[in-house]
Amino acid sequence: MKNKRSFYLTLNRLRVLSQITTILFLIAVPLLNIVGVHWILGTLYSISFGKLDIADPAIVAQTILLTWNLYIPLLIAALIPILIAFICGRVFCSWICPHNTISEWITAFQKRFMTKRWRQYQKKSKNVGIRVYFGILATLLLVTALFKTPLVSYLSPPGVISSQISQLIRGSGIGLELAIVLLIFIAEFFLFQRYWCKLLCPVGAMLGAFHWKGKLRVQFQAAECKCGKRPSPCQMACPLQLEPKKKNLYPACFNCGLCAKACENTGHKAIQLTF
Amino acid sequence: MFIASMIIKVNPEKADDLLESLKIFENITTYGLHKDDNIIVVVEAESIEDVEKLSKRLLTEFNEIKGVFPTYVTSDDADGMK
Amino acid sequence: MALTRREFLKNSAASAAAAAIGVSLFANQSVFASETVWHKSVCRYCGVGCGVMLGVEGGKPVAVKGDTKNTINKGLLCVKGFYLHKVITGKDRLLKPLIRKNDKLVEASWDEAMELVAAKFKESIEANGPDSVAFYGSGQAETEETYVANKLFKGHIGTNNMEGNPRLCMASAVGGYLTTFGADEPVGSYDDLDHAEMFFLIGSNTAESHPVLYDRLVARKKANPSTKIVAIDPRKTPTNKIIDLHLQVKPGYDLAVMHAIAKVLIEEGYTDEKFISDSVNFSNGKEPITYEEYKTFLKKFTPEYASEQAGIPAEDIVKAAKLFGQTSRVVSMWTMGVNQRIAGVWLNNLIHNLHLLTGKLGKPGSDSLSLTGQPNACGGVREGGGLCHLLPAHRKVAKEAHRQQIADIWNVPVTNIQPKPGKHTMAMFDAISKGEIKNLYVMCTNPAHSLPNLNKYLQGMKDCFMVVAESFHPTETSKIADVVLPAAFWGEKEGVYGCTERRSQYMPKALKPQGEARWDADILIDLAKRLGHGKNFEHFKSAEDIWNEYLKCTKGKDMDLTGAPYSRLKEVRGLRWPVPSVDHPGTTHRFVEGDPLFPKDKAEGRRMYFYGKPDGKAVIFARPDKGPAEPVDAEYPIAMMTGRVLEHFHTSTMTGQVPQLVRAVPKPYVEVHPDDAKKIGLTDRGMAKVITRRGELELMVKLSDRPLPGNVFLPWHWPEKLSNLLTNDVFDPGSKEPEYKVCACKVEKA
Amino acid sequence: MIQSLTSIFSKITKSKTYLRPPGAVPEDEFISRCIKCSKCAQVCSYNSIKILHLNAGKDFGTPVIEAKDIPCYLCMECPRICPSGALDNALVDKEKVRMGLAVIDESKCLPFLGVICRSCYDECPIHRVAIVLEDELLPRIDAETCTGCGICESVCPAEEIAITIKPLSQLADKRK
Repeated sequence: MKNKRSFYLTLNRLRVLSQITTILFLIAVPLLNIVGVHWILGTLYSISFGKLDIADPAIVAQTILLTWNLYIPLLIAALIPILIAFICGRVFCSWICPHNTISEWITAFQKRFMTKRWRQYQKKSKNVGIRVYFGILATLLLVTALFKTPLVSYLSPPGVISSQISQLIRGSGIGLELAIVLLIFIAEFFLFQRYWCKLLCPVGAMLGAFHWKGKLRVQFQAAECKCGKRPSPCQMACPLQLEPKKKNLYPACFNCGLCAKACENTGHKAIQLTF
Repeated sequence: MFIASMIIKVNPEKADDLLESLKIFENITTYGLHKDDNIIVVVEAESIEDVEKLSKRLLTEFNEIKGVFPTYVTSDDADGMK
Repeated sequence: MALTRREFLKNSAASAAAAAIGVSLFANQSVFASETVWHKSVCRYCGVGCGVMLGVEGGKPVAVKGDTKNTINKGLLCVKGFYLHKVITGKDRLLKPLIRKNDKLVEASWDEAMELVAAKFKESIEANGPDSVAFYGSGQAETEETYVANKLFKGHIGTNNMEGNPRLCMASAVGGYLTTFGADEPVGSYDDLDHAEMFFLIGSNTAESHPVLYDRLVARKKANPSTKIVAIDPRKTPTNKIIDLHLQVKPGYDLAVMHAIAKVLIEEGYTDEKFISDSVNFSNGKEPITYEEYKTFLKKFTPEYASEQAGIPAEDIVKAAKLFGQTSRVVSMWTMGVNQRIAGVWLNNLIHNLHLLTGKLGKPGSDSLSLTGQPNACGGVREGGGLCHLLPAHRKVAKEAHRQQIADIWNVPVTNIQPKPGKHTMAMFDAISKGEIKNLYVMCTNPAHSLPNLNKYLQGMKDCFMVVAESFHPTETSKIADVVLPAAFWGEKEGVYGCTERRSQYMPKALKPQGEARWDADILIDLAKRLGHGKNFEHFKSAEDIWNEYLKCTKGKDMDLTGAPYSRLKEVRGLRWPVPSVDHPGTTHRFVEGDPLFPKDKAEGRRMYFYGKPDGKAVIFARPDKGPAEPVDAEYPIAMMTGRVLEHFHTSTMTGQVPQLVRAVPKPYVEVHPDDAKKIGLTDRGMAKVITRRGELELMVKLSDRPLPGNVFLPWHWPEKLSNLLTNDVFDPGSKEPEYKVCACKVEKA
Repeated sequence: MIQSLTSIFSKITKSKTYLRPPGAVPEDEFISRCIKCSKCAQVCSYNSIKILHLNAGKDFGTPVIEAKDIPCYLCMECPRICPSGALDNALVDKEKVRMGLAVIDESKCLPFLGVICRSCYDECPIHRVAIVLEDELLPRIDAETCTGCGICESVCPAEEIAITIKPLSQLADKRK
């Protein structure tokens, strides 16, 4: 029984482990490259293991819009992320994306040292409408296509962070683009909580598009919910300020499972992350 | 490549304006106004003919120029190479 | 503030215009404060002897340009010479004397430094005799400087332990000239280059090591397209661009080829029999032999045999020989590829053999011309007698008459000069390692970088009391010295350089020495005074005084320079000795009519009379063929060659001061053939480890088809990767010149 | 402050022409195609390829080569790993690379001033072909075979670098 109860705790530990591993990995890749290991290359825009290329679908979409051309190898490279997103949703965001990792650390900091403020934020949780969510992505892509500007590249925090790490290690220093990411962090810290990840990020939105009505989801069974608190622990636990108990949770939710873990902590099973 | 120096005699009142206008020519370097009405310039040109053409052009195009007096011509590859 | 040439011309043009209206244009701009003053001088680098003009503005060197009136280079310079002015003010210029205290070099006053040097030398001479001190000079020092050192060490201190780095570079050529012709230095001159119909290059990368001469070959070939150029070289070099036939021999196996060429010349009837009977003797190195015996000796050396030895097609050897025989005017040129070999003297002899057999010598367009690597190896050390067995003006310490003549000029008792030759360079550094020589004075050279098999000698140099007079610090040698003296550099002192073609040229002092630097001769005179020999050096008030005393030594010798006092040298672009009088134009060809020393009475109708030999006959040598001292074997399967690049000179103490040259060739490398690289697993610009029996180096790989498979090539310029940790220190028993050019190595992926 | 802002702004708006890695498709298409993944820079053993920062303007994230500092040594590793087709994956022969064209400024080039210098000629990877020596002295570029790798630019010992690479994009109209 004990084991069963700690399932989401374990899952979350694995998730944090994956996040830290990702950051270490992003540091290790350029270091390996420098010492002559070249079978592993890339950043979170696109990464390759030997001959296997994996590319961010948002970037692929951008490239298609910019070039009006389907470059098959690039499409194939986007398949794995699409497949994962189709089955598991935006787990890239919750398990890998370094931007989210850092945001979570900032949130943890707020939760610990700025408790009041954090509770204020969290009480204002709100789910995002599908139309708004994809509307923003569509607008971004439209601007990309119309102005022939690689907007997604600028606005991909995981890509920017990872390529900055690579360049810093290769001795080219850091650039202004890191300011975009910093700006997002600062804005989120002072103005609004986590709107980037749950609403604006084109990388997440593109993955969300493939999940939308997909397999792995947070399931709420009202019958099991006993806590009655308001705001409920699951809502307080959500890093994206979503309300897990309400509909419209998707596509903004990135399946981190923290709500399920919070629910589990209360001794109930009202919220489950299952297929 | 030929390098020639010339003295341009000018109307003293228009001298400053002319000095500015001469800066537009890429192959002319000006060395300032001297003794009221002398502008010293150095012209770089592919051939002597080009130097000549340029002096004529200066005379016809600028009313404020009273005269162009070549003083010295040398060739960039006069020694060393040959 | 160096102007570009274009800017300079523009400024001169503008100044001319300004002068026309009575205005001084650049009066208040300090960089243009005065017109550039151009001083006629000689290039500081290789032995070609190019005339340069040093531009000085406000006491600072601003530019160097080629001297258009100098017939050697006609205004042309190589990239090194072009940047000479930047070397003067280079970043490593040594400005104050340094003394080692507590194992650290610290700044000291001149007086303190010189007192220490004098005390140490005195102490050692008194305790262990004069042979416990030694002098190691340079083919880059002025004749005057070497002369003063010679006078001090051989004449006053009384040791013949006086050597110079030409031992490492020209000694074999000296040996070759002396044994074959009886007199050192070339028969002809550069003038022959403009008349030759064939050039025979052996072991010389002319395009990179003597670029201005290369340009003369190019010009000759352009003027006369039928001019043929044949090269014997184990490596394809940039010189290959203009050659017609390349005999790419295995490194160290070219003696047989030379014999085979001689054999073909005789068999095909290209010999000049009259010349041979008039002016040639034959010898096997020990005793005279006859022409017939020589022919018998050659029997073994068929083109096929030579082809097998050297790894080149036999028909190419025949082709080369036929070209040599058919063309009427041939100039052979060689340099370190021939000299820095265990059989260096022999190979020199074999080159002369070809010219003697065919009589292609002593007439315009025909010469056997050894190219020198240093600007004053000929002038200062070979002629000035800066080696352990020599005295000034081609004299030998072993000859009593010679000692007497020099002792008279030096104003010392003849007993001061020891009759026994001192220790040659390799023996000297060996003695230093063994502690037999306790004090060493190094002038203008960098033995801790340039000696072969360095590991063996470095400790000894550290242990002995070493004084280094250098313009730059740190060099590998000054780093381990006990006293480092800042020496005036080129342009900061006046003096004479003598180049390859027996031409002595004057260099003016155009600048004040940087910092506290002093002229080397001045330092040596100071030392002489402090050692108590001041009396015979007091009259040296200027370089001219020293030169004039030196001229007395040359009077009546084969290298008579009496007609070349400063007053005349300052006017002309050098004079080629013998110049017995001030109205003599100098000599383009020796041993023939026109040479002031040509003895018409003795010659009796002979075209050439080699007056260095008792019967006036040069010698054709039947030398055995000999491979390298360290042939490749199963363990060390690759032959390692060393050499130079165009942009750098020797130990790069000078070229390393010029950022532009460093940029062009920034770091050490090893040239590997792609086939070898594939076998070993090396990639272009990757790292490789080159290992010999003496040491190992990690170097950047440059894939290149220049060396043959099985050979690698290392330029030796860089202090951070000393190729001389790998080279072999075996030396030619005749010339005592080490075999830098070839040893066995293995190459591994690093 | 204002000055630095305007300089940044001018950098962002100004479209500079860059030397791109070997196999780069024409500049406009290149910028559209490049997904800024940095792989070409990472695979480059010589650190020749640098990724533009946003400071450099709108082309940020794209790879460039500053031939003056570190040129391309034509190891041909980068074209084949490009995931987006911005570099031609099929390009394997270094002889076929056309990144740009070396241009000699004869007023700065040493041999044209009477100085023997062969640094660019000696180091040219398309040896004795892409740079030839007229009269064994004056370097001339063969526009047909020059790859634009920039090795010549990186070694030029002239006071001011006399041989520079004009990127392909800049040459586009000239070559037509």
